[in-house]
Amino acid sequence: MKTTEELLTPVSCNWCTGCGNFGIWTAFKKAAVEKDWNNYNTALVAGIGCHGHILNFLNLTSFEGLHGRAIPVASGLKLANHKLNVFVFTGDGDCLSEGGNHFIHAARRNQNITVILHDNAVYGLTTGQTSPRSPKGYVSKSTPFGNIEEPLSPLPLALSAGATFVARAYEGDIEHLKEMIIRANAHHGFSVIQVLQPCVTFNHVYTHIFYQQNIYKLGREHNISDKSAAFAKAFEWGLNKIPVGVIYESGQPSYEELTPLLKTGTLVSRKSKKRNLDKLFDKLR
Amino acid sequence: MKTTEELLTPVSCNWCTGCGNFGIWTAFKKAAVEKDWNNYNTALVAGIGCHGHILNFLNLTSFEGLHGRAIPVASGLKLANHKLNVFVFTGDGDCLSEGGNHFIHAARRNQNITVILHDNAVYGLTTGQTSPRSPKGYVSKSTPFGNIEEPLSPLPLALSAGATFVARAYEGDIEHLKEMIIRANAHHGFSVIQVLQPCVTFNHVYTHIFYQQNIYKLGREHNISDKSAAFAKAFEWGLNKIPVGVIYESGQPSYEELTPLLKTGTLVSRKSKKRNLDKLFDKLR
Amino acid sequence: MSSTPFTFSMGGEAGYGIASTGLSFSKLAMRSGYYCYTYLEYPSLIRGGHNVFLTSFSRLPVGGTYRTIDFLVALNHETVDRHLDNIAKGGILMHDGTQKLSLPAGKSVHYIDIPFMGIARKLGAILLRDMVAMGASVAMLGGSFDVLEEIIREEFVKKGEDAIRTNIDAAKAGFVHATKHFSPAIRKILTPIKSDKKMIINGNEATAFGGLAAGLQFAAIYPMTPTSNILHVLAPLQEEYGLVYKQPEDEISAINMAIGASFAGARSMVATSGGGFCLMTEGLGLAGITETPIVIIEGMRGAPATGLPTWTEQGDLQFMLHAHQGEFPRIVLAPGDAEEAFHLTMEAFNLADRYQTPVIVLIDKLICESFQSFKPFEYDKYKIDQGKITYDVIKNYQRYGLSADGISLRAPAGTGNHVMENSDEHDTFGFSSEEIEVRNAQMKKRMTKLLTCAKRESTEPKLYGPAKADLTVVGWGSTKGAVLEALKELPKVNFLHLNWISPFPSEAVAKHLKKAKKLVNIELNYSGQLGNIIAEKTGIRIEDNILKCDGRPFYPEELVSELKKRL
Amino acid sequence: MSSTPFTFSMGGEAGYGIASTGLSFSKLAMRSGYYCYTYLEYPSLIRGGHNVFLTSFSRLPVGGTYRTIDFLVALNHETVDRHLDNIAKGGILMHDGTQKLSLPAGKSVHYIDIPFMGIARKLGAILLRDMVAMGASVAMLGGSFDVLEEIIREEFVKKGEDAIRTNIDAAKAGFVHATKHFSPAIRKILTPIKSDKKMIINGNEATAFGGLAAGLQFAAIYPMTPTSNILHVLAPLQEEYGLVYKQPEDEISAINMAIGASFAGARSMVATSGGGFCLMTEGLGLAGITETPIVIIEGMRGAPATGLPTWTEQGDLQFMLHAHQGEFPRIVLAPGDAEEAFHLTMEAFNLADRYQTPVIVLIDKLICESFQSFKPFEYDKYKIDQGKITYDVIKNYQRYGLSADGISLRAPAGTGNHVMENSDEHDTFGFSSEEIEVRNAQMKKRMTKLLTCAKRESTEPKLYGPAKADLTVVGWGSTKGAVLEALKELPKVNFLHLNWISPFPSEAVAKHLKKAKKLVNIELNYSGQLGNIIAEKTGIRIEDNILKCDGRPFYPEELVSELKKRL
Ligand SMILES: Cc1ncc(C[n+]2csc(CCOP(=O)(O)OP(=O)(O)O)c2C)c(N)n1
Ligand SMILES: Cc1ncc(C[n+]2csc(CCOP(=O)(O)OP(=O)(O)O)c2C)c(N)n1
Ligand code: SF4
Ligand code: SF4
Ligand SMILES: [Mg+2]
Ligand SMILES: [Mg+2]
Repeated sequence: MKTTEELLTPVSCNWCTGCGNFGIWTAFKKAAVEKDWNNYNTALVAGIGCHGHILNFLNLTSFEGLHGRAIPVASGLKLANHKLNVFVFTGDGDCLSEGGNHFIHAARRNQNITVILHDNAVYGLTTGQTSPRSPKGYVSKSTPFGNIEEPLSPLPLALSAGATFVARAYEGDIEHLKEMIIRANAHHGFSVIQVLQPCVTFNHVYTHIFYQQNIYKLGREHNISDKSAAFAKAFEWGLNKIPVGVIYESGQPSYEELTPLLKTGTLVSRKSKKRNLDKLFDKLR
Repeated sequence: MKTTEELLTPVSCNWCTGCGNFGIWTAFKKAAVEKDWNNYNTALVAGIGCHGHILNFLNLTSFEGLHGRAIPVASGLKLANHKLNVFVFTGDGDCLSEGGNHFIHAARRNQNITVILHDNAVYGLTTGQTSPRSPKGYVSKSTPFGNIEEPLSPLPLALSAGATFVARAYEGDIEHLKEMIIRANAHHGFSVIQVLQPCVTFNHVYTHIFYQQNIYKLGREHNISDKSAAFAKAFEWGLNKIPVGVIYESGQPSYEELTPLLKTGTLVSRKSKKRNLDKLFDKLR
Repeated sequence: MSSTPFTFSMGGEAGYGIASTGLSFSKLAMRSGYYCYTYLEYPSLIRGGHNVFLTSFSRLPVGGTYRTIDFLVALNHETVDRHLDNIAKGGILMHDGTQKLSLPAGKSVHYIDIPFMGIARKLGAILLRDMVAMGASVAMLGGSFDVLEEIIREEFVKKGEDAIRTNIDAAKAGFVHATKHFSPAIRKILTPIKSDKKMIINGNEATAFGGLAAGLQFAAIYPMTPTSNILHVLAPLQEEYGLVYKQPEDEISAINMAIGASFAGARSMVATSGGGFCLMTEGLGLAGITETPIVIIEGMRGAPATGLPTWTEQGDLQFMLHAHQGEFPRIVLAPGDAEEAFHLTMEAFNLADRYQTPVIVLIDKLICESFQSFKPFEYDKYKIDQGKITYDVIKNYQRYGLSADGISLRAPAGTGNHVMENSDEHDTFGFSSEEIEVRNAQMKKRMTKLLTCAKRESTEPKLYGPAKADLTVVGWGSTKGAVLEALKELPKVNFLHLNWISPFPSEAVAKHLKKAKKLVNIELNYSGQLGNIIAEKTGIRIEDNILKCDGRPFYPEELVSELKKRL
Repeated sequence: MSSTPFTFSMGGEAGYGIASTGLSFSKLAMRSGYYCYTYLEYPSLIRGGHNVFLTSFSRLPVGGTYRTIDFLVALNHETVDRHLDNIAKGGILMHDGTQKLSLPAGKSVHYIDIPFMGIARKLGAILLRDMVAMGASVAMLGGSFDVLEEIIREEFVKKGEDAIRTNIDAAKAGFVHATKHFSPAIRKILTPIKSDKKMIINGNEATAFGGLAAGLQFAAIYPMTPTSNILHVLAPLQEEYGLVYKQPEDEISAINMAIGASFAGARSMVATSGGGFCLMTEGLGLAGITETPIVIIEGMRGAPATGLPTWTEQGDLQFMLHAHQGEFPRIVLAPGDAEEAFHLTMEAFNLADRYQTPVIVLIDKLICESFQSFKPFEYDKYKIDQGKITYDVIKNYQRYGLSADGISLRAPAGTGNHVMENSDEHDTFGFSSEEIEVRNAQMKKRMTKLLTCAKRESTEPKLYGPAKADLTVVGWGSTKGAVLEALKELPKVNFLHLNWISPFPSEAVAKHLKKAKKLVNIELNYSGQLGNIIAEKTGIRIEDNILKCDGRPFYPEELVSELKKRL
């Protein structure tokens, strides 16, 4: 698209005022304009949650799937047409709870898709229950006496499973997030960006101020091809030490690159056609 | 149980001759006799696969569940009666493919159950398809041109998710495996043992000989409470460098220990009884 | 209509607490001596959409929500756009003139202009707007400010004295303003009257309480509209009532956890909606073949897929009967309102234990989230019955021993017995087996339990209204309320309401249908699923249907007019 | 029975390749000019259980497996224990005397003692045992060793010349031994005859090939008996035929991947069995509401849960019709044999595209894994029809535009159109909407597609046998073969076979049933599910049922005797 206006739809944005999803939306639109993502070259998939509403606000081809199942839809879409830029918008509940299995397996397969994880550390759309990202002790309707589980760290999980690009960004820093989205998309293989996204309505721990005070940008000293350094940074979390930026990137070939059939073009570029079975029938004698 | 004979059932063992499941069975029986695991204090849960048949050969209370779903059954069982030693017998397909989500979440919750992962790097019972543990290049009915996916490493995954005890053992070393089973069970929290289990019928890469030649025991120099060392060892795999032994153990309280209600006894020890709702109804005025 | 309740409604944008204002208003009506029914409409958004509540109240019990509004409070434009047409002739529309809502002239509606916004702003917070409106409304209805004050006090007790004060002030300001400026228009419709003790409850609470009464010990619930509130009720009560609530990673885990807990002997349940139930279908059959008692609460909403997440529908009925491959005994109950939800949930736990099989309690958004007032539920007679269970060591114990009624002796894990439960077909001990005789015996044993259940339990539908009628309405589940409201106007119509779906009371239904002069089937779905089941089970096809699946409930008025056409 | 095929069978412990021996034997029979049907029985174990194959062959097509065995080869004790009773009077039992199987005296069975083990051991490998037995059997049946040699050569070509040689030697040794010692007992029953060109195929292959012919581009299949073989067929053909087969992490992923691929415009399918289908139920409705074409192959097996993994059943029929919450159009086809599976799978892809909705092809273990010989399938007339699809940029494109037939213009992702597919209820553009009018329009649009389908496609059941009969058998799916075999003996019985289940051909079925003198419904399940559906759809309840759900198929003999009772 040429302008952010072209990316708008007739549907008006209905997130809560101050919601961190606005930053993600803005950064994505900017990236889309910068890279000219359009209805020929791009498709979006989202899960169910506040995050998923984003598809209604973007004039780009999209599929709103089931809660937790955005990634496999994106996997199939990418295999069928690997020329498309495929983005997944997913939530921490969607991606890490309901859809945890798909997340690790897409990472393992190293499919060339970009997962934008709207991490608000809460189940927003179902009115604020504790999510796998909520901190220990977190009080919500589902954990009125405080959460007794350790939060799940999505990036070490992705690294363990085989992701080849992992990054973290804060939605409030739109330029940085935009850069991350562009870099993740440029990467050949599975990329995930954990976007720190305040939910102003339900999460009063991970607020805008919390992130503004506690994030820091990874600098040159961080070697993004060193996996154990990556693990260390990916696990890092707490007061004044939430690193943002690219945490790991490596250059293995993607699943699509390794699939022999796709070397000569996309699957859908060979239109579906009736096949002759003579050879196969001959073997059945 | 007092003797391994007491542990037998009328059903005769039907694994292929030479199958690595025999070693797991034997080691488990030995551990059960040594620790007197019996029908008062122990319950087993298994998934579906060759591994799951083990329940038919053990005279211990057990539940054979669905493919991929042994862990949540064990989770519920443990929460209801946390005095029971709860063991899960699962396969690499069962645990890491179909059941991957439960595996990471049970690890995260740090529930005090022991997962015995029969890792034969293949789907045995469905006649030999590639599993998430099969090596890259692996040729099978499902990957006739060679597997293009990287195998999943279960132990780093468990560590990333929050497991507090991870170990690896080769089924051929029965004494060692028995020790691992006993230690895992003694641990207060989520424990997983990746058991290297040759499938003599379908996996001709990870054979008995392969493991005998390539495993080594972790010695004193490995600090089991050092998480980054643990990651390094958990990822280690290849010629002459497959470490076996306890890779990581840490002492966080288990989920059951953190659940306030369970401090005073098991859930089932308070028999189900009719409750009075007066107080609740009063609030509805 | 003479016996028609008075319907009060308030609408505004989401995020302003319309739902809790609705509950407060209902409590006020109730404490003033009235029965009420409060229905909520909101979109699947946290903010920005349109929210509305409708409370119909009367001296007599009210079972459904009316479409015709007697008194509407519009907090925004959308309320006017969407609901003006529903205001009764001579009804009241309260609004804030400074918002300049476009109020069509020529409508026979009394406009009451209250400066909500101005008053709220003066008191320090726009959010107080609803409270101002509430105070003004109570005044216009001749209600008691003391009762309102008491309710506000209770509602804000956790937020501290300051919050209580500001809210009372806001309500008071509205009350005073209305009394001062509109006293001639006041209708003495909420004046406190003497009446029986009542309570107000929605289906989610009723279900959760039913579980509590029945000795529920373990609940695994992944949030999903419209049943999330069940977990919100149970979670804080865990310690006091001695149960464990666990939020699982997904619904597959939920049902498998519940099965595991039940295997250990705990009374266990899950709750979800259609999408989550899809993920439970495999576990459902696991409970069936392993004969593990579990209770499943399924709250229907607009479908398929994500569908209409916050709207009601009765589209999952046939799915409940056939979910999972092959066949096993399942019990399906379909309460008609919160009170039935309470009783049938209690019963569900006994049934699950008695027949060692999964029991589904099928409700919908309308039941789950609508508040209805009832006399306090009577559950003295309820007794926990765990069925054939032992905690002793039994010689040669056989988990799946054969018996005439199909029910085997259950021993939980940890009792010293070698208990084996198995998802593979199995012999009487639980060991896997594929032999013809074993298979046939176990299959028959399991299916016999359903026959036993049909024999022992009273599954008959209930006939409301006159025994002889010109028209018999047939329905199930949540349509009960609206139909009963409609019947108040139609003395020659009766209503056959089913709340047991499996085992299906074929004979009783057939008997009633054959007696009927004229039949009409009423359902909130596209194809008339109960009608399909009746045809399957009795051979009787009810040709005439009143169906709807736009997410909205049936309204008594629309049913009256539909049914009148048939008389 | 005069026209009864000859039934040859061989049994032994699992892991000895009984299945592939069965296929070789069938090929031999076929190349000698006979039609055959080969049925396999094995437990859900890799080794240690009992395996058996039964091949019934005849000059005429054979559609099912007979229980009565004319010639049994027993490679172990269990074969004798389990199958001796099924040997025909005067039949042959070939065994190895050195194994000392307990062969009851007094049975009118000819015992042929061949030292399989000794001969195999002499040739260097016990595993050659089956080959020795095969050679001996061919000799005893008067078959041609040349044909056998040719088949062995082909089968072992990948294993190299050595393997070919040893196996041929083993077969030869058995052949020679039998000819030498038992020539008087030889029956000239496999003597090569001239006949039409034939092929032998099982349902899994037929389904996979149907997909290939129909231009299948993407298949995501998680292994599960009895359909795993579909993936085994497709995976090696990927490159040559230009499709992608992906083994997903689970069945949830499988169906969602297929939906994603279809969204991009690829013809996509999944295959599974009941348990995996449970996990797909949520995705099924996703395809329904998003109107994404996909083909689902569901191979039934003994249920519920893990059940009887390697045995057959028809227990999932009603589940297929009602899986997923709410309602959407679904097409359900139930082929009666491999040939129908081929054609209906091809058709399924066109239907999925034409009606933009999921199509289920329902088969079972019997169809999936039994080998049947047919004339080469005729598919010249098949044309790919992608329905209303565009690859152009359409101004103001609306994915869910309204139309009289309910079908909208589909544009795949990447075509330059803003295509939005949505699991939430949506407007014509695909944007989420909860408005009454939008909901009603979309719901109606989707459901109209099923009516359109019913109108445009020929869904009628097929009547086999005489138009007028004393007894009409009603059935669906895989019972076809056994019933048709039985009908050969029963000239006054006809058979109404359904292979379209949704949209259900209610009128056509009702017409046939009303004409019938006497009806009996035949199914491999506990409660007679087709009977239930017929009652639901037509109001006609077939009171008489022949049901079975012990994992075994119907045998023509048992049907003949059951049906005769009714004449
Ligand atoms: C199978 C299923 N289970 C549950 C739900 C209900 N549900 C909708 S959104 C949601 C969680 C949302 O959390 P998250 O993914 O973090 O998204 P957020 O709203 O925070 O952006 C849930 C549980 C559903 N739609 N489908
Ligand atoms: C839902 C479901 N999908 C698929 C299957 C078929 N199935 C049975 S066992 C198995 C895989 C077994 O692999 P693994 O877990 O590694 O066990 P192994 O046999 O190797 O011990 C599969 C796919 C099933 N039973 N249920
Ligand atoms: S609930 Fe939270 S995540 Fe959802 S829109 Fe509101 S602020 Fe955003
Ligand atoms: S197939 Fe492999 S895992 Fe299964 S029993 Fe045989 S050797 Fe063991
Ligand atoms: Mg979230
Ligand atoms: Mg395995």
